[in-house]
Order: sequence, then structure tokens, then C-alpha cells
Amino acid sequence: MNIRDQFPILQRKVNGYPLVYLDNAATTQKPQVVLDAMSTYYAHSNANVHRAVHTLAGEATEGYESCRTKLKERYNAERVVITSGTTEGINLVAHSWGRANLKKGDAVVLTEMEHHSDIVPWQMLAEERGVELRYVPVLPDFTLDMDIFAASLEGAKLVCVVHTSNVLGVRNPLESIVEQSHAVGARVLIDAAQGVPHASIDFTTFGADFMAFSAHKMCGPTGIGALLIAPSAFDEMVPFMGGGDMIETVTVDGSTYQTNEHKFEAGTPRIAEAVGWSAALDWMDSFDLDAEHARLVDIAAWVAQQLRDLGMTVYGRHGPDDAAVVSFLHPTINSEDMAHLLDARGFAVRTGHHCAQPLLQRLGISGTVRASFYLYNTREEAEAFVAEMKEIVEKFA
Amino acid sequence: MNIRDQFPILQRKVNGYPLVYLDNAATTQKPQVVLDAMSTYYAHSNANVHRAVHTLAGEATEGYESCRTKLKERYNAERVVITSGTTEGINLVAHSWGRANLKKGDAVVLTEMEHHSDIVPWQMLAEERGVELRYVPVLPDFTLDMDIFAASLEGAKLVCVVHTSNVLGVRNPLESIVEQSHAVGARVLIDAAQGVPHASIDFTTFGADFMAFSAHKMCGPTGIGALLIAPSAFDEMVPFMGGGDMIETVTVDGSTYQTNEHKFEAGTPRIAEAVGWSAALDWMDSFDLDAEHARLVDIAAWVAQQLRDLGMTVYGRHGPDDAAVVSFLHPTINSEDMAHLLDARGFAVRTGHHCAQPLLQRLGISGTVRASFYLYNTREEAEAFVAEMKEIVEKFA
Amino acid sequence: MTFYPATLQELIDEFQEMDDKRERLEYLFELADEVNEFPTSQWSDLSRVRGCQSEAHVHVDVAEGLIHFQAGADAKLVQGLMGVLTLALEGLAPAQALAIPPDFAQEMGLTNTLTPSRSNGFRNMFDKVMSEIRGQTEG
Amino acid sequence: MTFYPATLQELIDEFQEMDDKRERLEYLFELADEVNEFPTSQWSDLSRVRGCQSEAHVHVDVAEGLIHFQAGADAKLVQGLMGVLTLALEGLAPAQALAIPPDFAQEMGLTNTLTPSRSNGFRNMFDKVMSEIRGQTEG
Ligand SMILES: Cc1ncc(COP(=O)(O)O)c(C=O)c1O
Ligand SMILES: Cc1ncc(COP(=O)(O)O)c(C=O)c1O
Repeated sequence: MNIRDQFPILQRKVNGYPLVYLDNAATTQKPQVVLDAMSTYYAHSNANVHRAVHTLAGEATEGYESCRTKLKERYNAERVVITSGTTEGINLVAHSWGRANLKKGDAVVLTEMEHHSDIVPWQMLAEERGVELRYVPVLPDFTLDMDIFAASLEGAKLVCVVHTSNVLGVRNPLESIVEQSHAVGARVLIDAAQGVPHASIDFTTFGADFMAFSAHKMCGPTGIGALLIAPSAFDEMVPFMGGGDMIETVTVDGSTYQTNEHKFEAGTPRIAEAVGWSAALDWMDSFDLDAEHARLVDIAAWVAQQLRDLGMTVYGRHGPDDAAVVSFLHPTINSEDMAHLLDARGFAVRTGHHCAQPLLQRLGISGTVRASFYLYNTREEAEAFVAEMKEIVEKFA
Repeated sequence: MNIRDQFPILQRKVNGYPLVYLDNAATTQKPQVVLDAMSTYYAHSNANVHRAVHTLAGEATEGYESCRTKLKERYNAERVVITSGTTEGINLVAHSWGRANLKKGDAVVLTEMEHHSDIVPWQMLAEERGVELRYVPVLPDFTLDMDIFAASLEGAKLVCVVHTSNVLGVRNPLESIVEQSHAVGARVLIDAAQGVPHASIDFTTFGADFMAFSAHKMCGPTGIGALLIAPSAFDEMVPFMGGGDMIETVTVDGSTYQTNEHKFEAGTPRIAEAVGWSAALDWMDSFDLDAEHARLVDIAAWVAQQLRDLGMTVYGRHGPDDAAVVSFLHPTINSEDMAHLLDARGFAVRTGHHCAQPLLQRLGISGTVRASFYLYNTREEAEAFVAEMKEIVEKFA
Repeated sequence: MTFYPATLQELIDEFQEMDDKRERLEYLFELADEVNEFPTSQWSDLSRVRGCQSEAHVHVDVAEGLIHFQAGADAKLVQGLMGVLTLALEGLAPAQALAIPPDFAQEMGLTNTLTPSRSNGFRNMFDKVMSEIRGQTEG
Repeated sequence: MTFYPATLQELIDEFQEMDDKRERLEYLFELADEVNEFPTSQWSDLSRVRGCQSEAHVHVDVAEGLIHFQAGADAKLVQGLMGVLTLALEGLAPAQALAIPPDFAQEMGLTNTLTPSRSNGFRNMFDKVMSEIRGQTEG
């Protein structure tokens, strides 16, 4: 079946025009198999997981845990904590690893390219604990200043870096960052929210200590994500949230905790979401992700050039490892107006700061218009988008 | 349409027998309208919320926020934070209110009847901050020792109490607890995970400061819940998790936060789940919850008496305000064996400690078998359950 | 049945006739020209409309019993919304203005044209303007 | 095709013939009687099988080249699973026992009768017993 036919939402019309969904860096659409998996779970096996003997509970537990198993296999990771998304994953590291391992005067290295979700948790920790934050600047060519990065490592205990920028699409030199960080004994957290949707990653070979991402950015449901953790880092973590399922025993005098991933999964977990994500992972297995990625970056690079020709400033470089994200500004047409005009013809793009204000401050702007492409987007859609942009510029510039 | 026909899972057979689902205190089943609402959302409006101008994002935002609006109206609450469930809600209070307002020597009053989710977060805080925890004992009649409760209040800054015990079904004297607590200036957190499914609650009139609950225990989806907060308590809270959507501005020098509920909802929220929960709330509006509750407690009281007649010990009293939860033990038949035998005939019950080990320690047992009833359960199912129990006792005692 | 000031009624009728979103946007863009410019030099926290994505500022003067409305914004669409308010309010007596029900935007079809958060922004703008008119009338 | 010790093969055949879960459970309950009781007084952390909900303890002796298996548990079902292991292992030579593939439980249909976590519990029990046999043989 044609990929587009598998996504019911792509049959939709918006303001009378076929939907052209180019807001994939914000969230992706879901194939029918994912919706079906969740509905079937609810209609057939819904129950609370763990500790129960009835048939439904067994099926629910198996459904939930099979998501973890699939993630372990897909990313070659020994420890996979199921979270509610990238943001919770990073906050989990800040609380469970950060509060146990960082003290006054320790340094955490971040980059100016980080999403707010990989900045604010560290600012909160820094304020609470007197930890020093060092931001690696972004150069005019939209890459990290690796000299300053190297110089920032002295005394660093943790390096937090975004795999791929959600504004620029730029993929960072992670291999080198991991190597240099480990050389000084710093652990590395990778915000892979925009990385995993496009790249096949072997977490163990990669060598990072933490990697967080969200299901909803890779055709999975909302409300679920994962944090991959290297075993040695896992052993340094204390519990984050307390509650059911994460304990071994509770008495009024104190509690003991689980020793596996459940230690960090307090309360009833995201069961249906895990079942849905499993289906999404299976579905994605049917693609040659690298080939698809090449196709999409190619489209993005073409769109970027067309927009430049129309007088826009494009923020990004669209190299082969970068994501298919095109951020741009027109010199006179306001971004919001642009997005409204596009929406009137069925095109969904995002405007604003994209939760990356420090990056935008560095670029000297307060926002961009962003068109981002994913598996189901076609060359024809890109062409229609460019044609529409041309019309808008001609009419409203 | 007959209520049972609205729940696809109730048409299911388990081990060849019709499913009799009596594990509702763990999680409830979902009517078709809830599954449809989520599928329709994904198939029609899926997008990331807030800050975007395209049509889908508008619909998604409206869908998400309408869940909040419905909760505000249903519970008459000014502040409703969307969480991933009761457990996250309570941890949110421990972090956002507790860490900002409790210092060494302050006392937090809990009860022995609490679920682990309302114990472990406070134990973690107590250990970190030197806060004193005081547990109100449970009396042989399965109620709280209100004398000791009163005596525990001196110097208490927070009282945490379960609305309705998930093991005993006992509903606590919350009105009196709130009044006495407020008289000494202590705030009150109510764990209403088992309360809201059965009782209509006016949060403002009730007067508590925090109330946490989960959607999945009231016909809603997994992965979502809510924390209601009194305005004066809301103003005392600092952020918990950091990330997108909870900030106003972020710079490398620091951040400012949202002032409304978004301040506590970092990252992409549970959008489809909120849409599903909205549908569940609408669906529940079609019931006279008080009348249904009376019917269910009546069934529970009858089952309890039948089980006593069969030689079981029943833990609970099944008064008119209590929940339809029947916890019991047979003197010789092992609980797990019992649950397996029941499962073989399609009955789903739960065994174990029900995440309430301190309560069980007080009762001198390590677990119970628990049958819990909800809206779609019938008198006939209860009778079949009792008949099955009779057969099991005759054959295996 | 509500009675609107004549210019507003005309606007509502005209807007209702269009059902293509693009056409409505273009119409709003044109209305941007109706706005009495509130110079950016005078923009302040007091004049800011909360809850708009982009900067939006309004200023009301009631002089000799008649309303004078000035406004300014980054986005042309927001300027267009300000144009709607200009046509609705400029030169009215405060009592006439205060009689305009806030849901005229819904009747007009404006809210359908905007996303919910932009609708809210417009509602905030309307409320702010009305409360200033009220303040200057009572004061 | 795997060859099982005769008693185990018989058990597998018999179990496979039943497809009512209740019948299977009752059969397992009967097998509980086959277990050589491991007295609770001797239960310790060393004998405990991890990952079982209820208490489950096993003890293996290899004396004069033959396996002697003792076990005890709270739940009759778990005792029944121990009965399965008793029939499978008691009196065998270690080499024979070690040749039994762990997935016999699947072939037998045991895993279908149990929830995944009980299946895991049984697997843990099997693994623990096998590793003790191995230990006592090599040691
Ligand atoms: C009384 C009580 N409190 C808290 C919880 C925890 O709820 P959740 O697991 O949905 O976070 C439960 C349910 O398991 C409960 O019954
Ligand atoms: C780079 C990056 N990091 C983190 C996030 C946060 O992900 P979520 O909102 O799913 O927690 C996003 C997505 O918005 C992102 O693009």
C-alpha cells in the first residue's frame, strides 16, 4: 500500500485544500496500524500491568514490556526507561543522576543550540546546587564552536547536546563530542528527539551515557518516550518519582526500590501508548530509513535554495546528515502572516521560537517559519509549497 | 444502547468464558466513544499544541485545553494541571510545593491507608529535607484513628490522605480532616484516585488544597491524570520539570516561567489522551453517578457477606460512601491460586499488596484477593462470581 | 437579535459572505490600513495586549465624548483585527461602544478564520479596549 | 526434535491434551503432591527463587550421581510447577537433566497457562535448579 494511504490524516482537506503537513519537527502523523494497535489493545486486553495473574493483565504487561524490548533491540541499549517524552527523560537525568552526582562547582556543558527541554532542567539544577553551566556558542555557519567546546570541558561532569537541532536541522558532531567528553570523564546526554526519527543509532557503539527521545516525533503516539541509559550511569542513579511499581518493599520506616528500569517508572505506566509505539516501531522497520532520509534531505536542500531565490534568509545547511528541516524568514512579510496565508491553502508550517530562544538570540532573530519533512512527504508537496510561497511573496511582499 | 454493549472488551471471552472484569480498582475499561475520540483525533487533527497558527494545531490545542476546561467545570476547580496520573500529581506536589514550603523539622501527616504513590514521594522528601513523617494508624474497624490524627497535627504543614482506600474501599472523613488541618494552617492533599471514579466532588467547596487522580480509573485512557490545586497553594509552587511550553522566556542567563497551569506541564503534553479523557468525561456525564454508586456498593456489600459466609475474612465495611471494592482472604486457599482458578473461568481479580504495604502490615497480612466493581458490572456478574467462589471453596479448601 | 453600529454591521455582512479563508485573510490585511497608527515609540507594557503571539498594542482616548482608537502590531493579520475594531469603535460614543457584545467576532466568522489562540488574542484585545473605554468614562 | 526423559514426555503429552485452563490448573494442583517437601525451616535467601510473586524455594542434592530435588512454595500452583520439575528431574543423572531444553515449558503448554510473569518465575526456577545441578556436578 502507498505510504500516504496508510495515514488517514493525509486524506484530509484543510480550508478546502488537501493538507500538506510540513510541521513534522513538532510532531509526526500516525499510520493506521498505530491507531489500530491502540484501539485493539483497549478493546481486547486493557488491564493494569505487573503483579496480577489474570489473563488481561498478562497481555497488558506483555504489550507494555514488548515496547521496551523493541527499543532495546532497535537501539542496542541495555537499559531503557519508558518516559512520557524527551522532556521527562532529560528531567529524569537531572533529578536521578544530576542530583546524586553533581555538586557545587561542577560544570555542565550545554550548547546554544539546545531545545528548552535541554536547558531549563539544567538551569533549575544549577540554581539549586550551584552547578556551573557553560554554553557552547553556535557559529555563523550554524555549527557548534568546537574550540570553545573543547575548552569548556575542564572540570565538566556532564555534557548535554542535541543530536539534531529542531530549528536548523543541523546534526552535531556527536562522535567527537562523546570522545572528548569521555576523555575528561564527563558523561554525555544526547537529546535525540530530532535524531531518532531520521537516523539509525546504535546506542552502545555510539557510547553516550543518556539518550532521550519522544514517540510522537517518529509516528508513535503522544504521551510516551524513552531514555536509554548506559549501565554504568544507570548504577549511579537514584529514584526520581516515588510510587507504585518502582518499589520492592514499603514500610512506614522506609522503602527499598526495584533494581531494574521499573525503579524509574512510578505509577501506572503508559500502557496503550507503549502498545502503539511498538506498532510504530514495527512499521518503521519496513523502511530503509537511510534511503528515506537521503530523499528528504534532498527535498529540504532544494526547498531551501528555492526560498533563498525568493529572497528569504534560510537558517541551516542541509548536509547529508542533517534533518529535513527548513527554517526561514522573509525580509518584509511577517512570519505569522505567512503561516496564516499558507494555512489558508492547506499548508501546515510552524512559526515562533521553536523552544530554542538562546539559539535565536544568537542568530539575532526572535523566530522563524519552519517547514519540516517526514517519511510521507513527497517532492510534489515540496513543489506545491514553493509555488505557494512564490505566490505569497509576489502578492504580499 | 445498553452500557455493556458500549464496551468492546466486555464482549471478549477469556479462557473460553465470558470476561467478568472485577479489577476496576486497578484500571477501568473504556467505552467505544473514548477509543473513537482518540482515533478521530489522530486521523483528523493530530498536531502539536500551543504557539502554532495552522488549522490542525488549533484543533489539537482546543482538544487538549477542552479537557482542562471540562475538569475545571466538573470539579469546580480554578487550577487544573494535566499530569500523567495520580502518581505524577503527588510527586509534583512534593517537588513543586513541598520543596518550596517544607523545611527541616516540619511535619507531614500521612495515613497507614495510603497507596505507595502517596507514601514514597514523602519518604524521599523526608530523607532529603529532614521533614518528619507522621502516620495515622488504621483501627480494627478499618477506619483512621482520628484521635491520633488530631494529635498529629501540631506543627504539621501538610496532610496527605487517600479519599478512598484502594484495598478496603473505605472512604475517609475528609471533611473533618480538611477542617482540622486548615485550623492548624496545614495544607491538605487528597489522593482521589479511587474517589473520583465514584463520587461527585466539588473541589472548591470541599476545601482541600491539592487533589490528584488518574483518567484510567474512570473510563479514560492510560497516561493521563490531573492535579487540582487551590489558588493560594498554586501561588506557592515552583516549577517541577523544565522544558518547552512551561517557560515565558529562556536566555542563557536564566528563564522566566508561565504563570498559569502550563508552568507545570513541560514538554509536548498528552494530547490524544486529553481528547480521550474529554470523551470519557462527557460519557460519564450521561450517568447518575450517585445512583450508580449506590447500586455498586450494594452489590459489593452483598458479595462481601456471601464471601464471609463462605469462610473468608473480608477487609472493609461497605458503607454507603465506600467504594465497591471487596478485599478478602480464604483461610487455606492461597490467593494466587484463587486468582488463577478464577481466571480460568473468565473472572479477573487482583491479588497482592495493591501498593499499600503499610496498610497490610497493620492488618497483619501480606496481600488480599480483591474484586472491585464499576459502572458496567452487573448483579448477575456478582452472582456468578459468588457461585464460582463457592465451587472453588468446595473443591479446593 | 443584537443591533450593531452601522459600519460594524456592514463589515460583518461582508465578512460573512466570504468563505474562503485566504479571501478573508486578504480582506483583513486590507483592513489593516484603517488603523490609526499607534507609534511604536509609545508602545509600553501598559499598551500591550496579553496573549498575542506577536507584539500588539492599543491605545484609547475618549475626548469630547467620542472614542479615538489607535493601535499597532507586528503582524499584518493582527493589524487587520485592529482594523476591525477601528471600524467598529472609532468616533462612537462610549455608551454605544460598550453596548457591542463581545461575541460579534463569532457571528462575523472571525473566530473561524483564526486559530483558538488568535481568537483569544482578539478577545483579549477587545476586552482591554472596552475596559479602557469604561475606565475613561467613569473616571 | 528433542527427546525428553520418559516421565517428562508423558507429562507433556498429557498436559497438551487438556485445553481447558481450569483442567490444567487442577492437574498442576495434583502434581503438587509429587514434590519432595523442602521444609520451611530450611528456606533461606539462598534457596529462594527470584521473580516469583509468592515465596518459592528449591533445593537440589546430587548424591551418588543422581538428582534429588526438594521444593516448597506458598501457592499450590507454584508447588504444581515444582511437581513438574520433580517428575522431570528426580532420580536423573545430572547429564540427562542438563540436556532438557528450557523451552519444554512452552511445548508443554505451561507458558500459555500462566501469565508472562509466572512463566518468568517458572523459567527462573528452572534456571536456578539447572545451575545448581551444574554447580554440584562440576564442583
Ligand atoms: C488510592 C490510589 N492512589 C494512587 C494510585 C496511583 O495511580 P496511578 O498508578 O494511576 O498513578 C492508585 C492506583 O493504583 C490508587 O488506587
Ligand atoms: C530537539 C528537541 N528536544 C526536545 C524536544 C522536546 O520533546 P517533547 O516535547 O516530546 O518532550 C523537542 C521537541 O519539541 C525537540 O525538537
